[in-house]
Amino acid sequence: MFEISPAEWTAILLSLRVAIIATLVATPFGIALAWLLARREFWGKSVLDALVHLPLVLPPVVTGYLLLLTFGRRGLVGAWLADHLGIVFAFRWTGAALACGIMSFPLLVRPIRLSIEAVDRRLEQAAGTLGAAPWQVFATVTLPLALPGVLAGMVLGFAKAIGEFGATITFVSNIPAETQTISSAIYSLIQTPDGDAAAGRLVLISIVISMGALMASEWFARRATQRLHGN
Amino acid sequence: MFEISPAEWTAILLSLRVAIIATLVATPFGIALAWLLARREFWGKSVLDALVHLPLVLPPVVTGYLLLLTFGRRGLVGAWLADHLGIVFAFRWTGAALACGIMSFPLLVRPIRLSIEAVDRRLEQAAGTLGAAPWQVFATVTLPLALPGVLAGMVLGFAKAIGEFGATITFVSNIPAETQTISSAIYSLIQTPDGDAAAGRLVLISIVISMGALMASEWFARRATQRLHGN
Amino acid sequence: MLRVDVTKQLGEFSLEASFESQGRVTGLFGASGAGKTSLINMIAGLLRPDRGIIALDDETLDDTSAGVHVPPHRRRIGYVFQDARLLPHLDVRQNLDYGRRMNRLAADPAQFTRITDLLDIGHLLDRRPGKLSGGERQRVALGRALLSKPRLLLLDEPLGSLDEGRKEEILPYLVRLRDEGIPMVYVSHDAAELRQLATQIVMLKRGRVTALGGVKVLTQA
Amino acid sequence: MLRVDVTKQLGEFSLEASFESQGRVTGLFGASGAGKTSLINMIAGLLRPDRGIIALDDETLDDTSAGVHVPPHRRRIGYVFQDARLLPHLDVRQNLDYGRRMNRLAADPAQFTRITDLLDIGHLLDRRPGKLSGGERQRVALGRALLSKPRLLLLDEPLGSLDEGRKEEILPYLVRLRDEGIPMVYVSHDAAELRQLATQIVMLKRGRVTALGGVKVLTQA
Amino acid sequence: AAQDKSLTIFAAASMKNALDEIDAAYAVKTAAKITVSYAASSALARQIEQGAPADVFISADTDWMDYAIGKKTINEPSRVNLLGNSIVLIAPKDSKIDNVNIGPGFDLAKLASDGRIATGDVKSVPAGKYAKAALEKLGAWQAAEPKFAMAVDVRAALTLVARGEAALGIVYSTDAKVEPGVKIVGAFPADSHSAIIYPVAATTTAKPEASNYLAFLRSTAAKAIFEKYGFKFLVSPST
Ligand SMILES: Nc1ncnc2c1ncn2[C@@H]1O[C@H](COP(=O)(O)OP(=O)(O)OP(=O)(O)O)[C@@H](O)[C@H]1O
Ligand SMILES: Nc1ncnc2c1ncn2[C@@H]1O[C@H](COP(=O)(O)OP(=O)(O)OP(=O)(O)O)[C@@H](O)[C@H]1O
Ligand SMILES: [Mg+2]
Ligand SMILES: [Mg+2]
Repeated sequence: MFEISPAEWTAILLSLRVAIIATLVATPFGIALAWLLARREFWGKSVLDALVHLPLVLPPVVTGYLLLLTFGRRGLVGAWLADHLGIVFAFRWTGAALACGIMSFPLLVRPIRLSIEAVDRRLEQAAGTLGAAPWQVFATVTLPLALPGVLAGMVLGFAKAIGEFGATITFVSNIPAETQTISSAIYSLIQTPDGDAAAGRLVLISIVISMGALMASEWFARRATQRLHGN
Repeated sequence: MFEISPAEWTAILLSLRVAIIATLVATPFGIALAWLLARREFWGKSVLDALVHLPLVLPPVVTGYLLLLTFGRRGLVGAWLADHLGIVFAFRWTGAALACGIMSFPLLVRPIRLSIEAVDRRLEQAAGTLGAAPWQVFATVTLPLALPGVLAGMVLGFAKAIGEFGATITFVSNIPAETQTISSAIYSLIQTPDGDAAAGRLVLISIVISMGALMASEWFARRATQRLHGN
Repeated sequence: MLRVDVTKQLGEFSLEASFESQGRVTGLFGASGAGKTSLINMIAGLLRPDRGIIALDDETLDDTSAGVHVPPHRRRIGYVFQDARLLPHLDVRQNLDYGRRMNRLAADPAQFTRITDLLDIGHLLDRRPGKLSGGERQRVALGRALLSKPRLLLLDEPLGSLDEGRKEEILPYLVRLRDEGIPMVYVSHDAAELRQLATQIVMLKRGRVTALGGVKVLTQA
Repeated sequence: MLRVDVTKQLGEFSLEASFESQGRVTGLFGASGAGKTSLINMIAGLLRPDRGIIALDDETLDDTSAGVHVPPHRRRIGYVFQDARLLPHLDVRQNLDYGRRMNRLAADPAQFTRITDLLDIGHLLDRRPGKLSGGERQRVALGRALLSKPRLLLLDEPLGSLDEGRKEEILPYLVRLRDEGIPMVYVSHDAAELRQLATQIVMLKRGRVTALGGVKVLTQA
Repeated sequence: AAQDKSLTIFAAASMKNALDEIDAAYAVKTAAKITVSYAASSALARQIEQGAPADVFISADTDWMDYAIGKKTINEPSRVNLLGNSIVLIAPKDSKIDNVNIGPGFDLAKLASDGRIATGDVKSVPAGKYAKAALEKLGAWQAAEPKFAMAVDVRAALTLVARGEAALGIVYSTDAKVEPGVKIVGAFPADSHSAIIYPVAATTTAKPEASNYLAFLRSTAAKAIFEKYGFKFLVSPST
């Protein structure tokens, strides 16, 4: 039961790489966007907000299809990126990371936004009177105090990235060693009559991975709140 | 382009019903669980936490399959519920609501938990000295102060419930007027070579629905924060 | 009668206080950091002593050796916090009514008006705490505790942020309350205030009771 | 020189204050709710006047008719808030150092030690604000403002929660600061404190300046 | 040219077990490195349209192959209608239903009584499309339509029947044979629906090696494997 084939190992490592990169790359954008949504009023804000939630609302295959049309080799953005910057998403693991990043983006942004909204502005004011420019206030007060939200967003995003396959398989297909993540491997196995045992094994593995991520984040969060509320 | 067929109307209304019921029924459980996770230490807490996140981590078809095993007509819980309480999920819209509720549960719980964790305990203590029992403190202080998180969780959950289809279709399949939501309709259309136009129309509709939900929640949240920080 | 005999370790700070007060108003006097707030937090039930006993009249509120700890909401002890702690989502009126509602007491409009008039907060009733000045907040907190009809009042520098004029209005009222029989523990570092109000003084210094007695012990300070 | 001539509406409360102070310490005196905090919030740049001018020395900080509003972090005005507002995620040392770091000033260990000694907070440096007593918090806030080397200090009842002993230690230091040339605006309702420290008094009553002049105006109050 | 013997195959997910075995045999024979991406035919056809690095496309139905040919991404002469399949009526292993004669007058609705009939989505999943066509031809569709539970793919339909959730199911015989939880209770006459065909073809960007692979798919060795999994081999095998 617990022998993991080399192909499965490849899928596991790929999933980890995809989910980690997706989460790490998406986090700064998520923080910036969360801050915009929490603290600024601007024209088109609710459209932007809706756009962020879109990957949640649409069936994943639709998001995957839209990604294929946009970032595919012949897609508008995809072609431009490939020609001018040499960045290729199509049918590469980078594309899987892009799909996972976009699918988990709403889950990343919301908790961060929530935490930023909860930061006491009087503390930010106090920092201002001590000479901190707005970006310094953000870096030294707002962001540290919103840390629990950032962690929560990252955990949700990571878990989603591990579980995502609808958009990924539609965008970059299911190519072993390049775009086949654990989730798409599970999908393939479920499609085969005798694949249930192997699928079950991979399901267990993805549970273990996410348990690990979860516990790591709880540990960080605990440390962060201890720093805040205790010594 | 914008003529909506009667069948599509049915799917739209069903989606709304499923998403609304799923969100409303899941919210009290989500609040209870969020409170447990935020405020109590108990044995098996991290297992419970992991369990909540599970639907996010697993490919939706796997969750759907597990639901089938558990809540199906011959499933452990399903059989018991059908025999003793007359509650049937299999092939019913209630099953779609169950699937959507479970799939969106992690998205519901996290923001609520985050907000509860952020509530200033000194205020809860003050309420206690005024004679409020713990459940009264929860109802009159903790919950109102965590309202932004409850709203955020409900929005994420609702959006997810509108977009969910993998677990739903696996669990209750796709029966027009009973379990066929917008998302499963979109999925079917995408699988047909000439279905893109019709799929696009339904995609627009689900975007509009979620935009509506989003804007309603923003409006509520704004009122709530005004009540908190302004007059 | 209030009996306190507790020890509590907070980081490096150790509190060991033992006193018994028959006085209707026990004045708790001591420098910043002496342990005054920690001590009344224990009386309120918000902080559990490491070891010891707290008893009010014939009721044991805390007894670590017997495992007794009455939770705060059952103590009927009103508390005016050093940092007001008004509920930000409720307006002033709701804050003032909160204790009454939680204890399911009948409304007492006469008492409500008397207290809001005394504290001069009648014009603030529809406002939320976020829009009050520091002193206004403190007055509402005082009113809130008074209106919850406690059997013991803990006051942690309740007049600290009030001007002389206002202090001189409120102090006599507190004296009257005392004379009507509501016992208080009153924290202050204003000896003059304590002289007017307290019937017994507990002097704290670095977590230890250094003097105990009538208001005359204040002159030794 | 500080010149203030502003109007501001806050709900039903209207503030209309106009004064010019050459004094090195301007004492702001007034009852609770008179508008003292609102006024110094405007001087700090945290509240924008509806109309008017605020100028410090030759620099215009606010001029609504010209659309001038210098943001708080460019004013170099230190502020000791009525409610300390220490940064909860930083320990006491980091709180004290915060202003220096944000302004990219060199460390000045001698000054640091002088101020922590004076305020008797040297033993708290590694603690977080959540574990301080009320008075300790206030002292750290005072130290933090002093260490940010401001060109004007706003103090909103900085000694309110301190005991007499401590007050009597700190006041002379503030007098010395004043004499070294750091101008201050000092909010207090303790006339005695203001008599020791202030060189000019602005008396506020319901949002209006009712008296202006030397400390002798305090006796008219 | 010996250096590039690697091929990428885009194949319908339902072919995984048969094709994995064939690829293993091909790899042994030619030392080629075969990578297969299994997904829904629709996704694969669209990916090829968007320039996916596929050499060979194996579709579960003719529609998506035709779609790909229409987009000029398939080397049309290389197309072969390689495999066939049949659809069967299944019931849970312990069902009382057995030996159903599916022909004119066949009343599926009555047979299901108050149970559900699981199949692939009749609009988008090939097996479902064939099932609907066959039932229409037999005049049983109208009555049975309300009882259908349309699954996301054949495997999901099969699971519904195996779990006893649905009383009956219509799936490919290939899938029905390997699922121990179900039994085949009837076969649809081949003339009740258009032929069930799995076409294969090389893409326009295929490497030369692809033609060797396509040839191998037509070999007797491949035939044996495909037939082992229940597919009908529709071409005369080369050696
Ligand atoms: N959680 C804690 N951890 C460590 N030390 C603490 C903690 N809470 C309080 N202290 C310390 O205990 C001492 C007593 O604190 P307490 O708040 O009781 O003082 P206080 O007499 O009320 O002072 P003040 O007049 O300044 O409010 C202080 O020195 C404080 O720093
Ligand atoms: N945002 C607001 N909306 C409405 N009224 C406000 C608002 N902020 C302050 N006020 C009112 O303005 C008045 C002046 O407030 P301010 O905080 O300046 O008083 P203060 O002189 O500092 O009093 P204290 O000594 O009690 O701190 C008060 O009556 C207060 O209720
Ligand atoms: Mg204290
Ligand atoms: Mg004030």
